Amino acid sequence: MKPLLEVEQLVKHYGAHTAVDGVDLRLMPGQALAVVGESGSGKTTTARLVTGLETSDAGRITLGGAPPPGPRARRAERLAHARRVQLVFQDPYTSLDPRQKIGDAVAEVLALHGPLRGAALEARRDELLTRVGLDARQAGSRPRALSGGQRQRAAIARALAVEPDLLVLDEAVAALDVSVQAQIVDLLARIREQRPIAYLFITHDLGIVPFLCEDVVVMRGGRIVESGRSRDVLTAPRDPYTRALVDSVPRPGWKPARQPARQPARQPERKAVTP
Amino acid sequence: MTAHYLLRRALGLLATLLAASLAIYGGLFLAPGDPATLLVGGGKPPNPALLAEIHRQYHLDDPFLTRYWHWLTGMLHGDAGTSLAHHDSVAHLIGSRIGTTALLIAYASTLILLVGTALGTLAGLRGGRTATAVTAATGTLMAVPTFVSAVLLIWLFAVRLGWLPAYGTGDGLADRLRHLTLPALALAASWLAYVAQVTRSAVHTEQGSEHVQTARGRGIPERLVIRRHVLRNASGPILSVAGVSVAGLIAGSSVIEQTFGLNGVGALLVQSAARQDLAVVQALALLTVTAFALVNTAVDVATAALDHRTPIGGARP
Amino acid sequence: MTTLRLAAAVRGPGRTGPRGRPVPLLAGAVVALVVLAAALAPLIAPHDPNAVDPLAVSLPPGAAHWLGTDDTGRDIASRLLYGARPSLLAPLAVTLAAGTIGTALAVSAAWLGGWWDRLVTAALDLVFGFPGLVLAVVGAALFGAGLPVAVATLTIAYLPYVARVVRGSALRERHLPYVAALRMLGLGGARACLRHLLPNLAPLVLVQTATAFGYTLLDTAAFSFIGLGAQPPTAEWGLMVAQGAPGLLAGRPEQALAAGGAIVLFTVACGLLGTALSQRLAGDRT
Amino acid sequence: MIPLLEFDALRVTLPGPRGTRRTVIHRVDLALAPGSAVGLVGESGSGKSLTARSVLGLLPPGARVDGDVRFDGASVPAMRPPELRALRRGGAAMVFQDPRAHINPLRTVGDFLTEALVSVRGLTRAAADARATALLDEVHVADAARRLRQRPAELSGGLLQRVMIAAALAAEPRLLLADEPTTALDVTTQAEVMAVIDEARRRHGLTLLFITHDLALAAAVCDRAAVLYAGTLAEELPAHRLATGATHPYTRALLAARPDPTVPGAKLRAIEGRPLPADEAGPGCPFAPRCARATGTCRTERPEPRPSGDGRAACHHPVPLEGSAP
Repeated sequence: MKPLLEVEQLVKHYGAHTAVDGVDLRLMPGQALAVVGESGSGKTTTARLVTGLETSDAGRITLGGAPPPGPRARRAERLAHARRVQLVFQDPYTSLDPRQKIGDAVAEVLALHGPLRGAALEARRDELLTRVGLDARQAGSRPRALSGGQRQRAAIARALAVEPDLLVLDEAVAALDVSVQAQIVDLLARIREQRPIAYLFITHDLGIVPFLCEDVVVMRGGRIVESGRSRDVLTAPRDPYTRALVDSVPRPGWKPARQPARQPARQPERKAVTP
Repeated sequence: MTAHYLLRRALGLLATLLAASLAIYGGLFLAPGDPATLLVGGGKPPNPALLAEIHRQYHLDDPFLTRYWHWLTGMLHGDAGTSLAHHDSVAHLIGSRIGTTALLIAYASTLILLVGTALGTLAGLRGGRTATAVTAATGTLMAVPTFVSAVLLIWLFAVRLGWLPAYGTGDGLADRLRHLTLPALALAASWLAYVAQVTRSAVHTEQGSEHVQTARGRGIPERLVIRRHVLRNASGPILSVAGVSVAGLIAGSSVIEQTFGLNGVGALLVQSAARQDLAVVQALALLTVTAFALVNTAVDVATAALDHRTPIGGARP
Repeated sequence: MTTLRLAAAVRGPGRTGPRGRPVPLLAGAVVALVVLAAALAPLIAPHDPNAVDPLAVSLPPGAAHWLGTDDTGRDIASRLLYGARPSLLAPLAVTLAAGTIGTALAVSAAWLGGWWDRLVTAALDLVFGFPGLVLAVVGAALFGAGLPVAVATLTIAYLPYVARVVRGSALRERHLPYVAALRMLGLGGARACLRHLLPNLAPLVLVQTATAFGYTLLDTAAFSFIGLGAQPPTAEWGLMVAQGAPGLLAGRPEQALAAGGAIVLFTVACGLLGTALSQRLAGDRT
Repeated sequence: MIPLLEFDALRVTLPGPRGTRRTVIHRVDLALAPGSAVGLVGESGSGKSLTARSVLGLLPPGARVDGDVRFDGASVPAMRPPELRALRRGGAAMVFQDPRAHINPLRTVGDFLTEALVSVRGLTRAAADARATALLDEVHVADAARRLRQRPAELSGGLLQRVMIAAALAAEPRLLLADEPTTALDVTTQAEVMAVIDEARRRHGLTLLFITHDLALAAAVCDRAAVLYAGTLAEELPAHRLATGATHPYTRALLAARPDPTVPGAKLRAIEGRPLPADEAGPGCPFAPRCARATGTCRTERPEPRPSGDGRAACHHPVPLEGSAP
């Protein structure tokens, strides 16, 4: 089987800072891979590069046989790329157009990508909303009227409307309450049971990874320091940084400890903005 | 505050002034007809000999950039040409009037900075009814245009009460200040209200900020909280708005001088515009824009010095 | 931050009135009344505003002339009613033009970025370096005095007031995840910009132009007052204050006070209405 | 033993629109023995932060407090300004989620640390500087002398939070209130900051009220854990019994939503619905709409806290513990 996503030696600089520094990734169709890292690890930049929201400085991305289209791509190319990958953002409050009813948001995408119109389109829209656990009657609600979890469900429904091969989840549950986080993780797991879809799950939260992804890569300072099966990485980390990360996840019997021997992260210390 | 920052600000200022001077000079050629006709001023029927003389005097037949350069270097040497309406050198016209305008603006600035910030600070610290009263009063004051304040002040203090003179400049500093009191009040009124409002809101914001609450929560004496945390942190916005208002006075002085019959450069600008006396208008426009830009730059630099977080240097959104 | 400060710097912040419904309601009533009076001036004005009556010069207020007559015997009340027309229409024209052009410049600059953004920003900065009134005075010197020149120059002067704030906001909005999400979903740039981004900016544009209206009203009146705006014998409020000023010393302050009062009343009402509007729209967003 | 801090049927209402009042805390009963550490756990809208703020009298304007909060036997709501100032100066200190907002950005870290020492305790500048350096050493900030000259913007979130902790320790308080002190930090930094808090608490014998949304974190650093839901104390029990001894269905649900990721085969179980904000809670048990065990009583009658398992639970139908009678 051919991989869905292949990333080779990806590099991205922001000025003097190197956000992504030679990342290799491989994702098979239907696979769920977590990218774990702390702030400054380059995980979000990697997601933005894969989705084509930013362009890399070096390296190669192949998604469903094609590279992400550039900013001046033609309509057909854009639509084809949209059906290959979709993105769910961290903040459900800003990832939906605040003036657009959530039903219209889904319908707009359906109309753009498919032949459905009229009643058939509405039926499909309601089906998508129900699938993510929303009430079809909520189609007429604006994001403001929904809770954080409901908004995130709407964002997922909108992404699913194009039936993408890959869903990139950029800290998609980080802003939610613990009990709602579980709902969304649960929903994502069930969606994957129903139809083949691959996940690239970007998160800082190692503790939630094994409940959604069978595989994980750990990033630090723009590089991948460890990769493997989620359970193995959690129970027997090989890299010292991964071990520090695992040891920092609170769980029964855990005690916080200072780790003076730990190497400082490559992420530069905050600089004062002096004129 | 680094030398690099200051240099960047200075270069920015220079670029602005250069572009502004180009716009002011170039405007002459946007107007319909022969610029020489405009330079004659007053809309008199043009005399061919005079036109030719003007073409020669103003190098109107040279390429545009040459003409502009000639004009600009002249300006920098204090040679702003001749006013055809006044039959006098522009430099002399301005030189004899600028003292009055400078005194008026200084007077009004003092009023704004002292009364405006004091009023705003009081309202911001007291809150409650004081704040409501100050907000309502300043809100109304801001809607009163300068010339209406002038008319009201003249009517009340000069006509009804007879306390202060309504017209003229006076002799000697004390008398001049007495004559300038009503004009300065009229000029300062709406800006004073504006500065008071911004000050109130800046102080109020700091009062409610979490670091001020923390300082109070730690039991720091109230006067220290107010001085070191509230006023110190509110000073940035207050300073910048005060600077902007001082810059705004430069423009407002035209209206005030016209109303109170003051013989300053503001009135000269308006009268020259009415007579289409272009040489004077160009020189004064450049002077005003320079003063405006200088004040704005000075304020930005001072704000940056006060608050190391804001790299205002050309920080465009 | 900088944009907001500078926007406010052009003339001032929104005015905050006491809380509660009655204030915006009252302000709305005043605005509606003035607009209605301007529209119906020919029907309700008791006299021809320009009819000179040498036999009724400088009359005090009375039954025939509610606010008295000016020094050429024209009815002040009628002039006040007719004067509302240019006094309101000129700033309205400035506001609409500056609002439309400013928004178009700002949104295109923020959306397209690159050299166009740099050019627009530099041009706006340059215009911002000229105090509005000085720009208008230069305009009058070049093209002659009159309301059309005043409207044109003030439009240019107010472009940065609208455009800088809108551009800043458009830039922020453009970087919100929903815009990226729409692009990812395959929406074209024009559609994402015009159908999604622009409507989200509309409240801000509305508030900004509504606030600008108050300031442009004051500026056009000031411009007419110094003799470079509306020309005699037009009835216009700023000009009326100037024509009534000598009356102050002669014990006939009615004309100056009435015209000045009309300006202040209308501006305060507009300001209060604008504040109420912006509070309402701000509440809508969250 | 007299508790150092005691919430006695605490109820807090805030002014709502048009003269109405919103209840943001319905009922919290909790006692902290001197030297103990209690974790107050809840999701958004549970009122956990406001509960902590009520200890220092830092509630929003217009707040009305019923019931009582007692510090060392003295009622905080009844305190007059001088007593309240004394309490904030030396009795209790607070560490916040966002240290950046709570430290004046224009002044140096040294100013922040020494200000209270000089103006409240009357130390000389030099003595205050020495004390500040010692405090930074104590919270394991390296290169203290340089840090004192820096401004908040130059420090990372983790360092700044340690500065905040140092400032809290400077007041030599008896009670430390920590309101989500590590939520904004990376996990490795979180572990270090929690270790610093834990160490300081043991060394100074402080009583700790630790506010968090993370049950496992609370269990790790506290003696007892209290779970809040919609402004009501749902359950309170010894922290080490949290994983196995919880009887309130909400506590159980929270635990199931965040299972131990290192246990092979652990399954994540979600409950439907969203956390109810306190002011939307009806007359019954606020958790009833999301609870599988709810009955008619739960929807109409608010449960009182009563002994359950090893602690207390406010529940009509607590989950029976394995090995005990139903």
